[in-house]
Amino acid sequence: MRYSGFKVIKEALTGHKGWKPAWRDPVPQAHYDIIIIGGGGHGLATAYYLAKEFGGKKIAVLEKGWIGGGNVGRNTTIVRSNYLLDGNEPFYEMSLKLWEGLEQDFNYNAMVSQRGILNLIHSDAQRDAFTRRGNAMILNGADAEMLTTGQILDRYPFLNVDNARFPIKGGLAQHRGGTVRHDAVAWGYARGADIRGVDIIQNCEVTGFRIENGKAIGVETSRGYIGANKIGCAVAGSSSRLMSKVDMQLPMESHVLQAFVSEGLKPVIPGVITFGAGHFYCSQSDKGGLVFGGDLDGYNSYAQRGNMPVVEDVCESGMALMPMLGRARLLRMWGGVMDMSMDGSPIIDKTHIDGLYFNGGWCYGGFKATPASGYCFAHLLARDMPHPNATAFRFDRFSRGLMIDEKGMGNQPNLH
Amino acid sequence: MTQINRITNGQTNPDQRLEFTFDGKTFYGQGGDTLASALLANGQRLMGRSFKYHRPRGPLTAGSEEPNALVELRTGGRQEPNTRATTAELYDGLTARSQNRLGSLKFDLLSINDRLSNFLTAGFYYKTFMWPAAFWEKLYEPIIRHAAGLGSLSKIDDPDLYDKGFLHCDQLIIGAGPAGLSAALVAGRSGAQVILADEDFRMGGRLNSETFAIGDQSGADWATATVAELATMPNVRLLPRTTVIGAFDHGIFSAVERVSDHLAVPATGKPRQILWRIYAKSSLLCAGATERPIGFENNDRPGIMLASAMRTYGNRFGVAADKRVAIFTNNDDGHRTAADLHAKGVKIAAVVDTRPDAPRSGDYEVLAGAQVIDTKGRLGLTFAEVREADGSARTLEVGALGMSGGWNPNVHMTCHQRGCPVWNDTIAAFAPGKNLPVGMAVAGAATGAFSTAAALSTGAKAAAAQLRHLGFQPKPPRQPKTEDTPTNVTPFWYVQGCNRAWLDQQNDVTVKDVKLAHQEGFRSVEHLKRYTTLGMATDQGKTSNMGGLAIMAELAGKSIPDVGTTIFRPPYTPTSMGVLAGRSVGRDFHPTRLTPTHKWAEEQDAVFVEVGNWLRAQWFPKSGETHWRESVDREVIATRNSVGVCDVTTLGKVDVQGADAADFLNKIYCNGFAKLAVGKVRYGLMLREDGIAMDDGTAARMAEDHFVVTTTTANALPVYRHMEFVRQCLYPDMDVQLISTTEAWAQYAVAGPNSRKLLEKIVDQDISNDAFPFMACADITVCGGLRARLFRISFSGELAYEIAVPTAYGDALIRRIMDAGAEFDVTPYGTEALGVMRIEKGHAAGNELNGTTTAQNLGMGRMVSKKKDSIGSTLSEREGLNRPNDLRQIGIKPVNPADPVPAGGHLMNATGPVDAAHDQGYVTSAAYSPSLGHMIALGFLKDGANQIGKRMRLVSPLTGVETEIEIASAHFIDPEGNRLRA
Amino acid sequence: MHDLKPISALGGVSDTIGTMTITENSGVALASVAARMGGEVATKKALKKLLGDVPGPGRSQQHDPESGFWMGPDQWMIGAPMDTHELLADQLKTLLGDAASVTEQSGAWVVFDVVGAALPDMMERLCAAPVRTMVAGDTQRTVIHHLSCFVIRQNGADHVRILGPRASAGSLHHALNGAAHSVA
Amino acid sequence: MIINHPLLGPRDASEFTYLGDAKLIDRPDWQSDTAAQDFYEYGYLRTNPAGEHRELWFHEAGDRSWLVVTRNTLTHEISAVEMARDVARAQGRSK
Repeated sequence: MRYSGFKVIKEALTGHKGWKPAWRDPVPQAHYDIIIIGGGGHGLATAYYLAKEFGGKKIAVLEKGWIGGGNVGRNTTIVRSNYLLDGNEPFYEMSLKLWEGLEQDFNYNAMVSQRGILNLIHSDAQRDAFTRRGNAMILNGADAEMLTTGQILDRYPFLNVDNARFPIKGGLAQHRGGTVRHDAVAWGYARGADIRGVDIIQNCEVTGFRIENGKAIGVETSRGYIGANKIGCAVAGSSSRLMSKVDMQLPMESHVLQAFVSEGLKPVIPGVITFGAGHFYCSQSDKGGLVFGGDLDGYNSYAQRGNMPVVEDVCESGMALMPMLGRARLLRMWGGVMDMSMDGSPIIDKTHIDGLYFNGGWCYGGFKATPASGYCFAHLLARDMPHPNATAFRFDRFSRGLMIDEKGMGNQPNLH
Repeated sequence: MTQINRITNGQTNPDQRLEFTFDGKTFYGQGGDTLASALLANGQRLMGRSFKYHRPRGPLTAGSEEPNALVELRTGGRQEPNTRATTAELYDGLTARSQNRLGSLKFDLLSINDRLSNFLTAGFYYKTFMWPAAFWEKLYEPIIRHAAGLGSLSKIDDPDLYDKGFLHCDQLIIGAGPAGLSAALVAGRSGAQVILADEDFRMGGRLNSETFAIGDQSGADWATATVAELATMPNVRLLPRTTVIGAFDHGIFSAVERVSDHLAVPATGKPRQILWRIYAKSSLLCAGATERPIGFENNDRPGIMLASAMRTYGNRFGVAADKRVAIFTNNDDGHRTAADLHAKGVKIAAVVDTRPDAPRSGDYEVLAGAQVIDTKGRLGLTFAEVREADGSARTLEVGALGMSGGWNPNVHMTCHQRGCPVWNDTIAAFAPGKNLPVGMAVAGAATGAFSTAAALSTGAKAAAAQLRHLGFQPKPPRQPKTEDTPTNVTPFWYVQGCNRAWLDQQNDVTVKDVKLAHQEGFRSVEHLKRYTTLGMATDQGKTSNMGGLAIMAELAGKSIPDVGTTIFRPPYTPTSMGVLAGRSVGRDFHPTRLTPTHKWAEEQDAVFVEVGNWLRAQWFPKSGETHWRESVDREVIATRNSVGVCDVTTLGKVDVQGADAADFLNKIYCNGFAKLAVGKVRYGLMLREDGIAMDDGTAARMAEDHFVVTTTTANALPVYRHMEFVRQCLYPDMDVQLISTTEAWAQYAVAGPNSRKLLEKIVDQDISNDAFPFMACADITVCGGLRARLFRISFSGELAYEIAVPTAYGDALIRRIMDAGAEFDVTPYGTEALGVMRIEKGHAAGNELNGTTTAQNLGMGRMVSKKKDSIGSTLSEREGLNRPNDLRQIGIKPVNPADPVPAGGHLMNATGPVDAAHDQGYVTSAAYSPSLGHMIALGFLKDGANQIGKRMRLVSPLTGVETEIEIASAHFIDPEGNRLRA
Repeated sequence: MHDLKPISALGGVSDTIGTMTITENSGVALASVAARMGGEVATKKALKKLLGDVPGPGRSQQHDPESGFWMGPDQWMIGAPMDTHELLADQLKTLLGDAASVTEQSGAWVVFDVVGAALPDMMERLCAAPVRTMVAGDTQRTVIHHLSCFVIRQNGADHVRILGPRASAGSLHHALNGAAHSVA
Repeated sequence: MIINHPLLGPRDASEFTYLGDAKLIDRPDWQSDTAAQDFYEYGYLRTNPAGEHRELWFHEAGDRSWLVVTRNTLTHEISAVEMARDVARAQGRSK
């Protein structure tokens, strides 16, 4: 069923009788060509592109709970491609381009809103670093603009300038960045994949892999054994847990990242804004809530909740930047479990087991990467070779000394 | 306007007449009123508009769970959107405005949405607004955004102060209703440290809203007396107006005390609110319960409210919701409201009870087995349509209707660590489950025991049990006689066949929306919430979630517990961001660190710059200098030609002592230190274990067993932490002692050809080149005996020293240096000149040590000793860090001396395309060199060591620069180092 | 003898706010003592002689002229009157020899004496140290307004001494005064 | 969170700085034939358990001790806290 304004009107006039389930609820088949483990954004996107772009047949997505219940529904909805390093920037720019055409592509309004993202600068060293980054973005075909404090205040007149501990000295803007309605991304991909024949199987937890002479041939699940020619794992937050079932140790730790939303407010913050002298980034949703976040709690955790010190730290930064926020109220806080990799960059690669493929280690980058991650993982699964924009995301980069370390923090995951 | 609906005085104070305005109109209320009770007293039922359809709304509740009666309170910088009129304590001069309307509250142009509601069903926006793509940001979204949102921020800085505080207790009691008060009595008398917190400004909870007695006094009087007794106990801390917002790990709670929100303006120097962090050995949740509405057509009109709220307005505030009211209930509790209001002379049109066997509860009509099926009234309820048991229709003319669908225990805090509530059939609601937060127990209505007697006894028992566990000997008192009626409820969620029956009144989620979501396959609770926005409003679903669950259960043919519940997250009620930030705002966001010369530098009109938390002099403008470059160029030239002085105190200093001090430094530095002679300084490069450069600095050997290590300003803390890690975790038996002395010593660089001459006038010892050569260090004295340290090291490349004295003497020393140096025209220089000179000399700094560069990249590959084990040495040998064409640090100068060479620019070959694929390197630091008369820069270039002299392009498309440059040695000045050895 | 004049971080400022008096105490000389490996016993013996007793974890020993508190495992901070003990570090080194490492710390810290009836109310607006239940000599290093400080319960019933990083003396003083105003 | 410091008793976790897996104590021998592989695994691979985790915390705003904390990553429950120096010695580390 195709969605459109006309369809909405027609249904409204005929009692909404015609709406069908957005995706089927199929029984698992005995065998699939490709199984994707994880019904989150990346897993669903992978299945969608496999079916749509790579002629994939007999594809299943196995989700232990309900699709979109993980980080795709627990983030601050920001999309951008303002990365510095060669290993990353082309990939994230590819992702941003996919976002730009996504809704028409999968016929679902995910509210991709290119309201622009702004990284504030508070010191000369920061300006040098952001200049290098902005140039790297442009050289990679992305957009970037260096704004003066005056230009910034024209758009954000409420920023603290006269009483600031760390005065704003400019900012690096990417106007094509913005936000996306996160849940709708999962639902849109799910619906698009379902229409193309992908079986989306919820409440189906993978409990083990079946390996025969070095080749993965299927998975044990809470709904029985399911065979497959190829198995792709995309279970951000649970990667180590899943891969431990084949005795793999991963170069990552799981950390909780909290996110926050305020009560609904009339439009006040036009774009996405990121504080450069503290941990705070913020945008305003179409519903009116200020969606904001900050730093990791900092300790390994699989509990989807955090503690107060980080909440207070984030609000301190928010108030330091926008003193008007004192009168706004924090409505809800929640935590997502991040695969924090050892260099802050992801992995899209084959494993040492034939037929078993891995996608994870997204740190904070997961949501904005969803389309490209799905596309490149689909490429790897379908063609057995990495997509040109994802050649650096390999397991062996650590043993070979080819880290992709945007922040320059080294092998300490909670600093990325 | 008179208070036409003020029937008695309840617990408000008629002698305290408070004037306030709502939408510019003046009203009067009484002390003890909330904004909502005062407006209702004045016959003002209409207080807000709903989020989506802009339906007219009045208060649904009398508490913090209120979805409808949200206002903008106060004005200017104190304007506070989405404030619940039902909890806003009335004060004289209060001003409030209705919100989320286009036009007036009565005539909201956006109420057109209500007419279009059939098109605006759950999730409709996911299915349209997609063509043409560009229209989303330009057309659709702006319209949606401006219709959406509730109240508005002023965009003015919040002028108020917020405090944070820390409390410790044996027992934290959350909620001061009957259960909490009776618990507090037991705990208080046991001598334990007790904190009793309640969100209301008047403790007592439901007792203030009910009429029944406790012993021989009214419930409210018993509460007052109990609070009075507790107030006399030194070990009991009463926190009214305090909401416990969350239960966190290991017995830590956060609570917000609204110290001044009941005042027009906080007293001078006093906070508006306090965020308490409470460390509780045990906690007792006595949060009570919340009544449920019932779903029926148009159940959202002003005047329709929870029966318990109607009772609160009547009993506590002495306000009738209207002169004629009806009750719609599925349980006995609904009848209480009728009885209480009837006793106060309010006309009870009828009690509509869904149960065929409904009891008679008073001298008014009870319609057993009947249902309210629809209502009328554009801006407020006028008629309720009733279907009687026999099917006949009946119209009640009423201005208010109380709904009683049973009660939900307030289990929220039990879920904050992801505990799950369990279904309880007798009360037809979820009650606290097993895995509560550590140290928490629950008592009273929050457990589902709804009678007052149960509250008193469970409160006392639970408190006693916890206290015994903590080693106290509590004595549970004899409980006074009081109301003990059993809960009698027959689940009834919504009237069959209704469509526009509101579940979530703020977000306008109706029964129809839930059915549609189910039809479209959004069948998990999480999907339902996210697709319909049910329970996502500012009331966090306190009155709406259950209804949604019940309907889903019916549609799925499952029981409610099988469908599941939604986990509640902190905060319990929305919390102002101001109080979460506390005092760390504005200039106090982070502490400021001042150098020993700060006072003196201010006298020199220095311009300061933030370096981490430090404030450092950036340059020292002289009169007549109009541009910072003039000052900086002068400082550089003066230093290179004669002598300059710069405060370098901010560099981290670590005192390393012990028999194994040298071996220890051998571990943390990649180059060797074991053989460093006493009285000598050596440059050291520190690697991370992953082989990447971490920090650099110098280590001075003051004695066999004593080194003074310096770090960069930025890395002082992480490097110290790293050194302690190596000491305690890797080499626990090394005899090494560490302590930071960064702030203990004032340290100044004295640089330039005349630096020795200058210092000779101050230092008491011989510092001639022979006695004190390059890289020498010593404990010395200055000015006739003050202990000091002298290091002959040079960042500028000139003959230079760093001299250190105890911080208290820093001010005196800088003044003495300036006096002694007058004959050499000694010039103070700031961080800018420092930066220029280090670039001229090719010294790496923060911009080069950016966390991705190796010793190789920095041209120091040979420093990494292969003869010993040091942190990072093994992993630094990985192939990827040792490729022949790796980046190398180089110098850059413009071919045309007038051209700029901006930092952050990228290096491209002289010809060929300009894109990422052809990127050859980048510029890390750049400056104008007054010594050379043109800009110079440091950068990293592929195979840089072999590119010296090469012509390339420096491009910075971001800033619109493309310059022809030449690759040079990074050592622009005195590459042989003759000057610093002079 | 040199003629350089030392100055304290805030010039010995003293404010009275409500019942609270907050005074910068510029008269304290400080030096840290860390026992060398194998020198633990000798160090403690010497400190016992110097202070009367060796403070354990979370404790300080208030004694004249020298006093001291525990900083970390086998590490103590010793304080004494500046006018008589400006060379405290040297004096301690002489006393301890190779048994311990001694480091001058006088310049690293700003010292505030906080005295007054509202002391517990004020302190609970500043840090997590349980000042209400701390007894004389109890010492806690904790965080005040992002600054790592030592909070020492003095003998006087309503007196704590706070040591904070000297470079941030102004920020710390501002925080102390702010809290005093809140409870005044 | 609250960390029960072996010497100082219960202290707010916000006084501490987190490093990670306590395996970081077991720094490999640089002269072993497998040093390259050993250091790679030491530096980069983590079991990252969903359950009990032994991890390193530094009492930055306290006594500057490194601690080994045994904490459940699902519930955050802390079952043991030890001085890292003692742990290191017990695991045979010396000079």
